[in-house]
This record gives sequence, structure tokens and C-alpha cells, in this order.
Amino acid sequence: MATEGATVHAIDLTVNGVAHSTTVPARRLLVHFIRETLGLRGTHIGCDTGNCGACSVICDGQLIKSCMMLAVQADGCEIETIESLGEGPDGLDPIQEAFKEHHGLQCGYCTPGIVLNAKTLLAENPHPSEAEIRRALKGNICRCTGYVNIIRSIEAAAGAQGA
Amino acid sequence: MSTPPGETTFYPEVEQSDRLGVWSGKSVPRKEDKRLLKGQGAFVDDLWMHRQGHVHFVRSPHAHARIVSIDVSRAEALPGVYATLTGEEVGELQQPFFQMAPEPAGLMKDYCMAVGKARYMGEPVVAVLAESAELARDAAALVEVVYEPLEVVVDGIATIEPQAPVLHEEIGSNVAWHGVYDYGDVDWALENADHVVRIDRLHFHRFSSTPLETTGALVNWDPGTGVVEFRSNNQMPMFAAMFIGPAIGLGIDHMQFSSQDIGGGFGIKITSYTYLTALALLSRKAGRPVKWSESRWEHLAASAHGNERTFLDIEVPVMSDGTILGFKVRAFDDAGAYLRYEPLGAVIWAQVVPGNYRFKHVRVDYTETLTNKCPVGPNRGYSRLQHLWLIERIVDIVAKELNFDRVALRALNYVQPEEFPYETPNGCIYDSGDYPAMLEQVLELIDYEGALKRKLESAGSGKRIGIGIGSTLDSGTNNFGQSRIINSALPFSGNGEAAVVRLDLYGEITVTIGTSPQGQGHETTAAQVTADILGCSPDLVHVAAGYNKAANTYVGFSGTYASQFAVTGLGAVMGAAEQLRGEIVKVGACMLGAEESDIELADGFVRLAANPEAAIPFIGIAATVFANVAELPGELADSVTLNCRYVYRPPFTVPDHETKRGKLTLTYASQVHAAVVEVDDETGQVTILAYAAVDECGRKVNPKIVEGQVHGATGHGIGAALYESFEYDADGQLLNSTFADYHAATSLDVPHIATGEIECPSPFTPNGAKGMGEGGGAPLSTIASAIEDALPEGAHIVFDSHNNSERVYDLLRSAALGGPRGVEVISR
Amino acid sequence: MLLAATEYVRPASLEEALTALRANTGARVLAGGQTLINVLKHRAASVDLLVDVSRLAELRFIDVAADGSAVIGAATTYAELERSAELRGAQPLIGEVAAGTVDRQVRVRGTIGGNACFADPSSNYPPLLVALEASMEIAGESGTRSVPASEFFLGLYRTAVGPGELLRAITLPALDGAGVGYRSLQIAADSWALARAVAWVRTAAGSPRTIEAVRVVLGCVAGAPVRAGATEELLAGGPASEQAVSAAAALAGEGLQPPSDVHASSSYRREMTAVMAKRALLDAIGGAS
Amino acid sequence: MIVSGEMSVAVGREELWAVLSDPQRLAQALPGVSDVTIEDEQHFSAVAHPFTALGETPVALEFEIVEVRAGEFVAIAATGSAGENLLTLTLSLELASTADGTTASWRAEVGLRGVLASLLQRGLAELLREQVDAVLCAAAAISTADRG
Repeated sequence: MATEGATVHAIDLTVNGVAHSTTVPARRLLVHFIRETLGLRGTHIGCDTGNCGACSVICDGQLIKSCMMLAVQADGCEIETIESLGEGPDGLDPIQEAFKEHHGLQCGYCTPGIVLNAKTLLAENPHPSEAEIRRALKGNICRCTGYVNIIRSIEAAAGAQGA
Repeated sequence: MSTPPGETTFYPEVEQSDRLGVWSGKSVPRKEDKRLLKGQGAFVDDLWMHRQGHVHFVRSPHAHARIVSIDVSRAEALPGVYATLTGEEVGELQQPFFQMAPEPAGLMKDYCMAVGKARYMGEPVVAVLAESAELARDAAALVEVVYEPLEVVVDGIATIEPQAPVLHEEIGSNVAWHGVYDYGDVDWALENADHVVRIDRLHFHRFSSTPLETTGALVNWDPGTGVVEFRSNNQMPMFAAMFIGPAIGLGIDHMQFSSQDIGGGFGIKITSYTYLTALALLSRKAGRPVKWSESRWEHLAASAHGNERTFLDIEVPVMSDGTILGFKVRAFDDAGAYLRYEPLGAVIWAQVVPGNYRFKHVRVDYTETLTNKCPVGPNRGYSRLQHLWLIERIVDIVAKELNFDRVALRALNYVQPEEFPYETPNGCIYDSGDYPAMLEQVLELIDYEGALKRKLESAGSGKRIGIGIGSTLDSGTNNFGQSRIINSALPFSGNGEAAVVRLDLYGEITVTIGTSPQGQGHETTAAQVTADILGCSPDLVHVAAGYNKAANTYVGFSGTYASQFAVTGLGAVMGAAEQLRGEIVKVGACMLGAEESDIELADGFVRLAANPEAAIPFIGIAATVFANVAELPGELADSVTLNCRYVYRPPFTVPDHETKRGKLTLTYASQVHAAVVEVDDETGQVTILAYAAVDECGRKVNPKIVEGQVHGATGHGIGAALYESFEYDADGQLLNSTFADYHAATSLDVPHIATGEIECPSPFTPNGAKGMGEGGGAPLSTIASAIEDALPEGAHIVFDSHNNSERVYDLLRSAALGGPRGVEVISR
Repeated sequence: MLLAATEYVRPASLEEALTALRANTGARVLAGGQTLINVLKHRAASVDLLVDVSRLAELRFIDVAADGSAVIGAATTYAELERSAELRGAQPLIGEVAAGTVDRQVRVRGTIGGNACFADPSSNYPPLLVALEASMEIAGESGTRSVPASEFFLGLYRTAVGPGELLRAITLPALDGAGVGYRSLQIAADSWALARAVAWVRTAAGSPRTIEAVRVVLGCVAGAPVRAGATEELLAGGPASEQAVSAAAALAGEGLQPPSDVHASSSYRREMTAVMAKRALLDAIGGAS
Repeated sequence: MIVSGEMSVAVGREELWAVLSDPQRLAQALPGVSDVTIEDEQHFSAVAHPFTALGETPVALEFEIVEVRAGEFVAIAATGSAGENLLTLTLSLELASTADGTTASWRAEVGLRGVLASLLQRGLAELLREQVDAVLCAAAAISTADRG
């Protein structure tokens, strides 16, 4: 990637448990660093105003939108992307299983961000009400499902967790 | 199962498969989901090619301007910039795109970028290719374009006034198409009706389903072979090819299209062929693969919008018992600056001329116009939802003005269950349905009685309760012959889809289809029907993901659009699977030394029905045919390939250009929605308290997938009804070109959607299924209906399909202000 | 999405941050970045140097005193405000407003100082800070100066924070039994505000209680928050009754020229401002003790 | 978009008009501009740098004094470009003497083209009011200075 002579900044960060020491130009967004530099294409881009949440990742345990953070700001951070969920190339974690079981996805473009949203939500609140789930999902736009089955899936995942 | 008597007068009898039912009809979890849930999907922006450059488009800030000069020298001088492409060059490198409109609109010269003149804000003027996307944008900022701003027209009706600026000089006016659809005898009806309800104006607004993945492509013009590879998220590749090929001199043999996962389409990704053309030219010029990912603001301003339509001078003849005889209307459809799928929208609505009702006399004087706005393209419910919204508004307004109960009036005027198959005034055949039963069910789902009580109790509380109903049709499987109604010279008719089902070398069953899914679960449903026909588990069936022209089969109509996969796509898969089954049985019978009639297929084995122990696994059949063929008798070896292609063809004839009559679509899925809303008397804010949708789409292959489509279409409709509207100012500037101002409905905006279903198998399709997924925009009708129901006596009618808080506030106030209500009744 | 070239520095101290800001007039403070980065994505504004203060402990704290007054570091995130139990007791509205800001992803990064310094007419905090008579602690070359919130917001995207300065903290006086109401009319269920009013009310015993002191501040109507003077005058010293409130609230927004946009006309915003003022006042009276 | 306003300043009508109708001195009255070039007595250009917490948006402006009526009226047209966006402005000022100075009633037609038309739609009118007020204050100050 071109840096057009601008200063590059050294950053050390951990992504999905793998430590990276590299340099980035200041203008590079975290989402582009994740997608282009690290090649982790499960983190998506759906808008340019931070509204859609397709780029959501977990940063130091909290859900953030990686299009509103510079890669250089992630220096020293622990990032988890959708690629960190489920064992191996085929394994689904319980939240992913619930989405599959309850048809919580259609085109799948918003799905990684929504699954990570659900993961952090259930970590903070293991048994959220429908209203709490809706509030938590507000920053993740889905254009296919009308949210109904996404909410069903999260409720099911919460139930499974409780059991 | 064969079609009941009496229906053969409409279509030749259809043999329906009796093998379905073990797997199809069940909510089998989707094959697609694992990769999508793990972030392993391959969307267009995930693709990469060696030496690729990144594209950024310089776009016109003017809605209408002559391009005086373009200077790319400073941009090209920037290190890391590979090439630029200007409209001027495009004018020389590209033939204008094929136009479907008859002359004079057919004379339109449409190019992939602005040539000489920009006609809408955001129209691409220059393309810049550089080593990184950031750098391409840096360089784009250095391109100097001198514009001479021209007068702008944004009003879809005023644009045909003589003083309006003409967008396309070669056409000479801003009329894209005009025609009168006249069915029955509406003048007689108006003279003989007990009442005539006159509605001044209804307006259906401009919006888009805005797929979450924007448009993008990775295009490579291979200098060696001359083959251009389009890896894109275009959702109707063979339609795109029809425009791109002639425009830049490429035969279909020199165009390769592919897509795997597409992040939503909803029709909006059909017209991306203009960008694909520009990228192909840029790739050839630069001698590199070129990659482009549209930004959200580019998508909102310059991809495609849904059709905006205004209805004037509506006259509705009604008998005293409530029978609505039909209606008369002047419709103005605003196509924006170019015709990129239009004027097909000028006929597509005619698939549902009377909506769900027994209207006999309908006259629509239809004009499609051009304005300095983003070109329109098909958008979920394309062209029918505008018309269906008009019809539902008519029914509600008639009920209110003549004091009929809205539920009873619908039940009375609906096409009745015993009337199917039902022929509409323009010769379309509604295959099956039971609208009264759906209405009854949906009202139960929202607790209609309870809602009526709540409405009474709410009086004077500052919160007004309104109940809304919306009935729609989801007409599926187009007869492309309807294009001849707008232009008799067009060489299209019928429809079809192709599939190949193969028993592969080591016993695998593989399926390829010509479709380009965007989340509809084709891999899953195709595997379900194949499994049923071949007597195995769907897990044994591999369905190739996505569209690939080189690897998959296709026909001219291939793609994923217009509610038809369950019929055309699965029809093709079923036909191919049946052929393969026949070959497997032949070979199996020969190997088991039995008659074909003694053979059954089960659990992936060919066996003797009488003696299941005598069985050969599919791999045995495949191994014999592919690697041990000398063991087979020559005539059998010569006749089987285990590689079966089938093209499903709906039984269409060519509609009549003169009378504008014909069978325009094969199936008619339907939905009836109902809602209870609360309107804040002080602010006009609308809150949905209850929402329900009942759908009917024939025999379902995967009920969960169908329900998901109902949810999604409902979410889109609710968003459009209350929050989503493209608004242009007088200069033709789009005032919501980001998701901050184009408010895509969130999890807090779309309420829980209760769903119900009934099943009325289609007698006309090989599996009894009907295409579905568009939903007909039912929520737009339902929400308008509910808001109107909440308004005080004497208020103006709900006249727009988009009702934000301020518009509702104005409607609330209109009662007190008095003045015209937008409707009058003439009674005899 | 693609930002123009810019430089970045993450100072280790407030002093270093100020030095960086002084050294470069094209430098800007980057805190949560939930607005600034979007503006840079659209290349709607250019910044030569981003001074990242998001990790400065000196700017990231919540101190609530025994008397209920509070000092909040400018780089404190919405999520931190939302979670703070002390704030919930002493200054409940601060956390409630934070909890309702945009979405959970934004709340994790966005800061109260950023919200104030961005000074968009529809920003959540400016009218609240004015109503609470917060004082804004601005750090600069010559130490820290204190500016009342009422003088902090100068106009559209402009505050009292000058070149080479940054907002260090926000000080909130104790409520002392005053009630605060915060009402917004939003696009859809919970998006941008079209109209907003904040009311601060101190009542005296009696039946009905009388309004001892009142402040009504309007958002979304001008470049900076606006005091609804006429409304306040009519209420001060009068009964805390619904009729009195309705009558006075009707004056809120009078003479103002709120902006028009695709979501709401100027006149609708003006009328809704009065409605929000009434509701905020009733909430405030209800909350006053 | 049409925006209008009124402002009173404590200088004489003639003096204020003299500043507003003179490119040289009008340019001085523009807040925070650089690269001022005077072409002739009708035309000049400058680059504005509005300071906000979000950074600067340098706007390259071309001004034309399109109409003047000695002592009472000035009409100014301006076009500006900021990145991919364009600004068009026509501003007319009507000056009237008052007991303690001059009242300037102004009316402007302003338009934005490009993505800013969407992003700045809530702010444009306010921004213009602020700018016009600033220019009038500065112009008043200049005329006072020139006189004294």
C-alpha cells in the first residue's frame, strides 16, 4: 500500500491472538489494516459514516467500529475479528450455531459484525430481553432480515448459554 | 399430480413432480451459512488480482452541466497513478448503450460516464486508476473539470412542460414513454356507478433498499486472449452482457462474469453494467486489472433508486353495495436522468392491474419522464409496489368517504378463492390464493378487536391509535414478452433458467444453476429438491456457490431477480435431476439385471424395490459409466452422460402490443399485512405497536427461508414508509447522500413482525411453488392506512407513501385548518 | 472512507499535547474520533496533525464530590459516564444522555469533551451543560482557564477553545434538589434530534409548589444552545403547575430561525421545540425535591 | 437556499457602503482569509479558512461585485470550491441610516453542490449568518479606522 511519503508509525498489536509488529501511515483506518494488510476479509465495510456496523470488531474486549479508528490508534490493543470464532475452518461457536439454526442471516454481509455484537452483548448481559437486544443491535444495520431472526438467534444463544 | 380440469384453458397442463416432500418443504439449515458466519464469504471487495489498480471516480457536483474542459495532467503526474479515463475518451471508445425504449426516447445516447454533459449529481466524469485506493482519491482531487451549469429540472411532472430544460437533445423532450392502458369500459363504469370518488393526487416516493454491500467490481481485460473478466456483484449478469457487449464490441465468448457472495441486491445491482463498462475500458487502457469499491455516498447518489410515481385525477366508480368497479388515473413515473432498465417499469406494473381485487374497468394513462436525478433501477417490488400502493389507498379512501368498513369492503371486493385461476381485465392469470382467509388471519395476529377497543379508549389521551391493512401481490416469473407492449420491436418473450445436475466421477452429485443469489439460499433449496428426486440427503448434493458464466450453465434470462427462483431456478434443477435420475435408473437396472420399473433410488443407492439388499451406491454407477464403461452395453454407454442440463421454460405466449393484453407473469404469491400504530398528537411521531404479515406463496420448499424473505421485505417497506426517502433540492442536489441522513431502518425502528401463512399450491408450476421475496411493498400501504385511520375527522387524506413526523403532524393539523382534503365524492 | 494524508502523534501528557497543538495551527485534537474521523473520510475538512488524547489519564476521569458536584475529564467516554454509579446518584442526566448516545460501539470510543467541542447544533451535551451551568476547563499555554458553558458554545462547530488549546475537563455544580428534564424529538426511534429542550428547575414547597429558579435551554435551533428567556421569565416565581408550564413553554423557540433539512422544516422544528420544552419542564418539576 | 438578516453598526451609511463596494477593503473585512488577489474594481479572490474543532475546510472563493447603488446598495456574487464540493452565493445588502449608525438588511441565495450539500444542510444558513455578521462588523471597524 502506498504511503505517499507520509510518516509511517510503528504499531504492535494482537489480532486474534497473533502478535503483529508493523508500520502504518497515519491515515490508514483500522478496518483497512484488518482487511488489506492482514487479509482478514470477514470484517466488512458498508458505509462511510460509522452508521452500519459491518466493520465492528472487538477491541480490548469492547465492540467498536473499525472504520472510526485509525490503525495507529490500535497500537498496543488486542483485536478480535469474526475469524477468531469457532474451531478451525469449519467449526461454529454456539452463537454462530444459533444464527444458522434460526436463519439469522441472509446475504451474510452484516453478519460478522452482528455476531461479534451478540458475543460482547451476551458477555455483558447473559440473558438480555428483546428490548435490550434491539438496543444493543442499533449500531448494526441489516437490510435482509428485518432483524426478527437475528433477535431470535441471539435469544436462542442466550438460552443455550444459560443451560 | 396434474392440474384440475378447467384450468387447461389458461395454460397447457403441467406435470407436477410427486417425488418432492422428503427434504423440500422442510426448513433445512442453509448450506451457505457456515462460510458467511465465519467471515469466509467471498464478496467482491474481498477479491484481489496481481498488479491490480484501484479506481476512484471524479463525479459531477452539478445536477445538470455542460462539461467545458477536463484536465487530468496534474492527476496523472502524481507518482503511483496508472491511468485516467475521461468522458471524452468514452465517447470514442463506447457505442451508446442499447435502449429498450421506442423512439424518440430510444434515440438516447447513454454512456458509462458523462460525455459532454452531466445530467445528475454524482454522475461519473473521470475515472482515475492508481496503486492504492487512497492515492486514486488523492489524484482524483487533482483533476480539473470546468463545468457550465445548466438549468435543472427535478419535478417528474413539470419536466414535460415546454419551458423545462431538455436533458437529452437527441430525444427533444423529457418524455421517456407514454401510453394508455385501457381495460374494460371505465367511462361506462363512471357513468353508471352510484358514487364516484375523486382523489386529486397521490405520490409514491423515491427510495432504495440500499444493500449493505455497495456496488463493486474487479475487472481485467486480458490483452492476450481479449477476454474481459468481470468479477462483480451484478445480480443479472446476462442482462448486463447484453448492454456491455455491443457497447464495447465484445462477443459473449469474450466476456466472463462471476460472483460468489453478494451482500444484498434487491434489484439495485442490476444496472451496474454502466460501471462495469467503464472499468473494462480503463483496464484495457491501463493494461491492468482494475478494482472499484463504491463508497456509500456514491451508492446513494449514483447507483440506482427506486421509481418515484405520481398519480393524478384518480376517479373511482363505486356501487352502493360497496362494489368497486375499477378506477381511472394519470400516472407520471420519474425515471431520473437515464433509462438503464426503463422503460420496462412502464409495463411491469400491469402484471397486477386490479391488485387483489375484482376490478373490471381500469384505465391508466402512463407517462414516464426524465429528470436531473439518479437513474432508477428495479428495486424490491419493482413497479408493482407503486401501483399496489395506489390501489390500497383507493380502497381505504373509498371506505372512509363512503362509510364502509375497511375490512368488509376488502373482503367484498377481493378476488374470491373459488374464482381461481382468475383472469384479470388485461388477460393475466392469477393462479391461486385465498385473500379473505389471509385477511382474517392477519387481523387475529394483531388482535384487531383489542386494537379497536384501544382506539376508543385512547380518545383524548394525546396518543391516537390507528389500524392499517395492506394487501399485495408478489407476481413472479416474468413473461419478458411484456416488453413488446412498450416497444413492439424488442426481441424478447417468455422466460427461463438453466441448470446442470451431474453424477460426478466419484459419486458426488453436483448442481450448477444460472442464478446469482444474494442471500436467498439457492444452494440449500436446490439441494433439497435434488435430494428428493435422487433419493439421497442434501448433504450429498453440492450446489456451486454463486454465478460463474464459464463454469455454470446459463440462458439469456439468467440471474436472480423478480421473484422467480422457486419456479424457474428450481424448475430447471428438477428437470435436470429427473433426467439424471432416469440415467442412473437405466444404468442401475442394467447392472442389477432388472427392469427399470423394479428400481428405486434411496439413501444414495440404486436398489431393487423388492430386495433392498441388491443395491449399488451412486459411486458404483459413476465408476462404471466413467471408468469401466466396457462393462455396459454399447447403446446404453452411448446414451448416458450422467451430466444433465435442463432449461425450464414457462408456458408463455407473446402479449399483444395493440391491446396491451397477455399473460405477463406465471405466479401470484400474495401477502396481507396489518398494523396498529400510535401517533403522537403533539409531534406527529408514529410508533408501531403491533405488526403482522400473512403470506401465501404456493408450496414452500424451505419455510424458514420464505419467512425470512417476508421479514426482510417488511423491514424495507416499514423503513420506506416512515424513514427512508431520497430528497433533492431545486438544484438537483441529493440531500441524503449518507447513512446519517438516509436513515436505513435499525433494530429499534423495525418492530417484531408476527407472521402467518396459508398454502395454495400453484397449478401452473412443476413444484406447486410460487416465486416470492419482493412482498409487493405491503408495509407502505399498511402504514399509510394506519396513519389515516389515526387522523381526526376532516383531516386531509394520506397522499404520500412516505410519512415522516412532520408530514403526519401537518395531516393532524389539517383537520382543524379545514380546507380541501384531497378527495371528493359525487353521488347519484 | 479514504482519508487524505495527515500526521499523527500520541502525546504522553497534557503538556505534550498542548505543545503539539501550539506548534501546528493545522493540528486538531483526536479523542474518540467518532465524528472527526467521519469528517476526514469525506475530506470535508483537512487536518495536518492529529493529536490523539484518547489515552491521557489527565483527561479521563470522573470525580464526584460529597456535595454532588462533579468534575469530568474531557476524554471520558460515553460508556464510562453510563457506567458511573456516583454520577448516576449526583448527576443522573449525564449518564442517561450518554446511554442514549448513538450506539454501543460509538459509546465505547466517543467522549463528552468531543461532543462538546464538535458543537454541532444537534449534539447531545451542549444544551445540557448550559442548563446545568457547567464550567468548561480549557487548558492552554498559560495554564487552565474556566469558561461558563453559556459562553463556551460560540456558534456552529465553534467553541471558546482556541488554536493551541484543548478542553481539559467539565465541572458540574451540585443539583441540590433541582430537577432536570431532557427531551428530544428524534428521527425514527432513536436517531438524530430534530428538536431538543433541557430544563433545570428548583422548586419551593407549597401546593402547588412554586418555581424558585428555572433554566430552559434549547438545542437544534441555532449554531449554539439558546436560553428560552421568555419561558423562564414567565415561570420564575410562579406555580409549578401544568397550565403554567404549557403557557410558558409555548413561548420557547419564538423568534428563532431553526435550520431546515430533509427531516424537518424550520417552522416544524420551532413548534416541536415548544413541545419538548413543555415535556422537559414537567419532567424537571417531577424530579425536583 | 434563501437566508436573510439585519444588522446595525455604529458607522455612517456612506462609509460602510464605501468599504463594502471596494474589493480592496471588502477583502480585508472577510474573516480569516488568505491569498487575497484583487483583479479589478469588481473582481477579487481569496481563500477562506474557517476554524473548527474538526479542522479547516479551505474554500477558494471568487468574488464579483455585481451591482452597486451609491451609498445604499451592494450586490456581491461569490463562487467557491472546497475539494469535490462547490459553493454558490449571491448576497445583496440594503443600507439604511439610523439615529446611531446604519442598518444593513441583507438577503442571500446560497447553494452547496457535492456531498457537503447533504452533510452541511443543517449548518449552511447559520454559517452564512455568522459570516455576514462578521463581515459587517469588520467593515464597520475598517471604515471607522479609515475615517479616524
